Amino acid sequence: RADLSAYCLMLGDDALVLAQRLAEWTSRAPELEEDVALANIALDLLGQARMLLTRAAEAEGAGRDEDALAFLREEREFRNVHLAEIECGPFAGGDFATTVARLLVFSSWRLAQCSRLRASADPVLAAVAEKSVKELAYHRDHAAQWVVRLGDGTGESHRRMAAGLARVWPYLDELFTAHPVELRLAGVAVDPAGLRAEVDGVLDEVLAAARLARPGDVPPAARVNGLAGRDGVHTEVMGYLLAEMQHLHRSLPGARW
Amino acid sequence: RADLSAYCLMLGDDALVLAQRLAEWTSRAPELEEDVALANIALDLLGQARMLLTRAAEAEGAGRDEDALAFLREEREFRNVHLAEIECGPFAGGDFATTVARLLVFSSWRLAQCSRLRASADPVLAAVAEKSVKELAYHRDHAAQWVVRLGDGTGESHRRMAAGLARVWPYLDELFTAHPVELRLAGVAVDPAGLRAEVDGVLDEVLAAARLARPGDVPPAARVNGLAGRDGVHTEVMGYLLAEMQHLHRSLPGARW
Amino acid sequence: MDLEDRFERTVAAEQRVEPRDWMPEGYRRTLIRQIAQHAHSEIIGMQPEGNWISRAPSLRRKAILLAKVQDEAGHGLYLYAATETLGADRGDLTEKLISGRQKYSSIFNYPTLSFADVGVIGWLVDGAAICNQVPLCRTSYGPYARAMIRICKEESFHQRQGYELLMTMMGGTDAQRAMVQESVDRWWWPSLMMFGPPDAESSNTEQSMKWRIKRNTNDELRQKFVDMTVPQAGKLGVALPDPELRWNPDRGHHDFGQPDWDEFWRVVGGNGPANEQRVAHRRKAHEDGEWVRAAAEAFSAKRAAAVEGAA
Amino acid sequence: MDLEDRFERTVAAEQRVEPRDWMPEGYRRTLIRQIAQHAHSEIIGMQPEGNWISRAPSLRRKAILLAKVQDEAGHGLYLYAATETLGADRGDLTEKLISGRQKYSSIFNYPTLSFADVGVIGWLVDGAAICNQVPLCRTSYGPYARAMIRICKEESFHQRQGYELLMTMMGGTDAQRAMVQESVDRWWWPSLMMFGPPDAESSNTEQSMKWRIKRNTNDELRQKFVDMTVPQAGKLGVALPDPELRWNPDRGHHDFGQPDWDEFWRVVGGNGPANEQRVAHRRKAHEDGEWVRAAAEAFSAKRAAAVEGAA
Repeated sequence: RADLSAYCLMLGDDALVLAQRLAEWTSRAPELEEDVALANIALDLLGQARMLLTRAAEAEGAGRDEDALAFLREEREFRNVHLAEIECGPFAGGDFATTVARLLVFSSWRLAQCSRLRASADPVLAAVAEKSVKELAYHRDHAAQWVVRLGDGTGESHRRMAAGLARVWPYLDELFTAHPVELRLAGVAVDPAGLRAEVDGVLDEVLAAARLARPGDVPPAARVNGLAGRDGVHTEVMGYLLAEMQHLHRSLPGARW
Repeated sequence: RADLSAYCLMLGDDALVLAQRLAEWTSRAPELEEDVALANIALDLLGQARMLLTRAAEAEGAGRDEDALAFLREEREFRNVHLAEIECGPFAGGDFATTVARLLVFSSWRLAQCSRLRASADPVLAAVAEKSVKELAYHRDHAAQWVVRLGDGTGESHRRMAAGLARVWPYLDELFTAHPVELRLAGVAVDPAGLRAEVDGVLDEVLAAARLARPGDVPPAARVNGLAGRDGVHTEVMGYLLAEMQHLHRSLPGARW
Repeated sequence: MDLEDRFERTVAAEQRVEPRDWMPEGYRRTLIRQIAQHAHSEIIGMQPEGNWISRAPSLRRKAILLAKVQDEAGHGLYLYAATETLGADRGDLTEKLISGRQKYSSIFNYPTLSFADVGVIGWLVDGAAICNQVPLCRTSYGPYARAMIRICKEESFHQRQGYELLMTMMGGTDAQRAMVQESVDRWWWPSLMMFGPPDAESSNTEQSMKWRIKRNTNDELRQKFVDMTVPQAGKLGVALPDPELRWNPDRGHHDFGQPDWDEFWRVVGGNGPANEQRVAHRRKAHEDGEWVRAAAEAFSAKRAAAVEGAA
Repeated sequence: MDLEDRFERTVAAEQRVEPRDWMPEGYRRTLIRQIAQHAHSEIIGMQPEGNWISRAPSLRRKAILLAKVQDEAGHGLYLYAATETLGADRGDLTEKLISGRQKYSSIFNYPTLSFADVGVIGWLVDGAAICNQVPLCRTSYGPYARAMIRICKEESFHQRQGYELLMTMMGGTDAQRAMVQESVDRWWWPSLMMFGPPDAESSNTEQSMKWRIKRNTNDELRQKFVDMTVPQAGKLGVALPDPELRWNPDRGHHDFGQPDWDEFWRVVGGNGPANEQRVAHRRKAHEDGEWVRAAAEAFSAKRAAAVEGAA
């Protein structure tokens, strides 16, 4: 049950942290339609996060709830992959192209994961996956459309789209690296190593349609002592993300919201 | 004593919040010498803040210390002027010119204030002011030198310097607007309305040397229901500044540092 | 004069004018300006509330707030679409907004300084907006009226959510109750200003009334808002910061004080606490997005040409 | 050959070479590279610790940390000045740093992920740096040796402050103790790597030893660091994450395991956790400051011309 809880945290934190990043676009998107679309995607992911954190809390059985997990854990206890936390815009470290590059990679990967998770031995995970699959298919298609539009748009958009892909590409490797918890939960969890071929296929197809080359010889982002997001070892931006997200909740202990 | 405590908070928060802003330049200044200088100024202000918050806590007599005041107050309880909190660079909302514009205005004003405060009936305030005056004279001269260099440097630096002044000018008015606490503490506090002529004189002299015009017809920044920083009513950036500053302290209640 | 006559009769009979119908140029221009201002208000209004999405103190509140701000973008879209039925161009209206040539509701020039502001904006600001907008569901121009019906429905939902947040906070800790009261103190007077200046100082009302694109005077709507809000404040347990506020049994309405109309004119005139910030934020988003819109356009053109070529 | 002879004798006699003295071109080049790398390390080293200034959990720690990072800028300045006595140009060295053509200590390519890292960097990283640098206080080139004396003094102070922070945290809550241990676990191996590869794989050592600009081998210094650190860890109450670590009474030293040298070479080769980020940060600061430096130069030129004109 500790493993189940840890696994739900991984999946839940991926969704929560990316929702937090995507919501940064609110009132900043390149057009109003996109403001609506990105908020929709963020809302879907936030919904997935809430179900998964609630399941993690149940499995843990320590009386915590989704909010205790979201707002009262320290950085080292967050289990999301680095791809979800890095800055891809609208602020420093990215732009709209980088944002859609991340979204394409993330949603292709999560869709492959959730497709398989529908057969999980954990009925709650299976149900969450069932719901998520529909949402993620939309997210992936939305991102793919933008990658194609930008890749095959103007010279500037092509250049930016290629740069956006290059920026997120080092974080791919982590997505397919199994954590011991994932390996121990055979039948309940999905071994992410098995997702690579499917995700690569999707990415290749989209890049071809976008007239973009797959980023060349990009070494994977380095781990620290062999550890990365799934182990709670993050990048330096994560602390700032959590400070902003958690400050108010932590400022008023015992408050009701 | 409540008034004395409130007054020390005002002066202490001005210094603390500007120190926090200046420290953002660390490792980001236009040259290494300036990295050292800005850190020095931030350190001086941080030192002033610590003495003033400690005095505020003593006068309050509720068992709090400088850290409780810095890290456990909510935004509405911070009493600094808006000039200290606004973003003037290195991040969004400014650049080095805006930073030195703010520093010139702030330190000219605080120097005038501390010069008079040396005669305060409160011996602690008088001693802090005595120490601060030397530091602030250096801060002001440092800022003035940059304003002159940039104003009379290149076309670009002149344009940026003028824009920086225009950006901070609306916040001048608040500096000379007395809060009831300041008026009630005659003999202990300084009425800021009396500082305007001196500060204006300094600014005019520096601007003349820099071949810069005084920003024209700039209306003062609007108050909310007549309230501003001294009343604890801040601008929207303040909440983010505090989230970053306080998050770790609030995350580990009861910790020793 | 037959066309003008028919138009006048349609309007007087409380029937709808539709895009295909003839309409006087003044009606068209006034409507475009009014609907555009309303659209701009929705879009600028995303900022003060959006300011708290990243910091919302519970995941449920984060989701509610994000969905609400998203709805505002949606409202902006309907309303810009309504102006397009009148021949306006969205890009052109956006230019007018970001260059300061067209206004938006001044209420969004106030900062949001605590999470209670999210609740208070829902309760008071959306409440005032609904008072203003419900009559517009019966406005003479069809597309506008239909947009308003949809918008009012969603605004009512937002208003209930805001009020519910405040109720929850008032049932929480002392710090939360103080936060709510402080927020109400800041937003009460600006909310009253949302109905515009006193009737005596308001211009252009008569023609708009006749055209059925304005249906009540500012003071009527303000009174309605106050009468509606006072009992809600009581139920919530917050004080409204107006010493003159009391029930007047003779009038059957509440008497209340006047907002600081000098402040109102300063904010309308561009010098509110956040006017510059709001417009600069919108301008930056628009400019940063320029290359994306250009790419989307170039892409569509290429694909259209490809289809053309294939045909 | 008279000059070269004299140089050799000066160095062999442990006397100082000064800027006015003749020196072999290889000595000059090697020194410039070595001192520049050291200067770059101080400058890049501001980033990982600077990352916690805004979030320091007490005002006292904020002041200590800010002062420490400021000292690093100061060290960078002395060291660049030392390279200038050898004919190097600071602008040129900065270009080499931000274009990735010159290195800095790889340790700064690791992220700082908790406030305990501030203490651990002081204790382990500054501790290792001191082991490396103390012998350089007796290095053959005068300006470098004098800079090192000053720097070592300040580094020792920083090291004590770091250790004191960890002591305080270990005397705090369980969460704080866990934070310290987690940080030690992450920094231990990278600290050992700071001495460079095992002697067997290290190049260029011999000539540098002869020139007295390197005075001990990597493995000697690493052993010294381990022997010094183990009792400090014991006093602190943290475990060092090396199962092979134990006292060897025969050698009179601690035996210890080897770091992951593949990781070492990856990080040196540019692919550590934060290499790109660190260089990009420095490049941005340099580029953003370009107009300021240009203005300062233009201003000086104008004033010089005015003085000239008046004379």
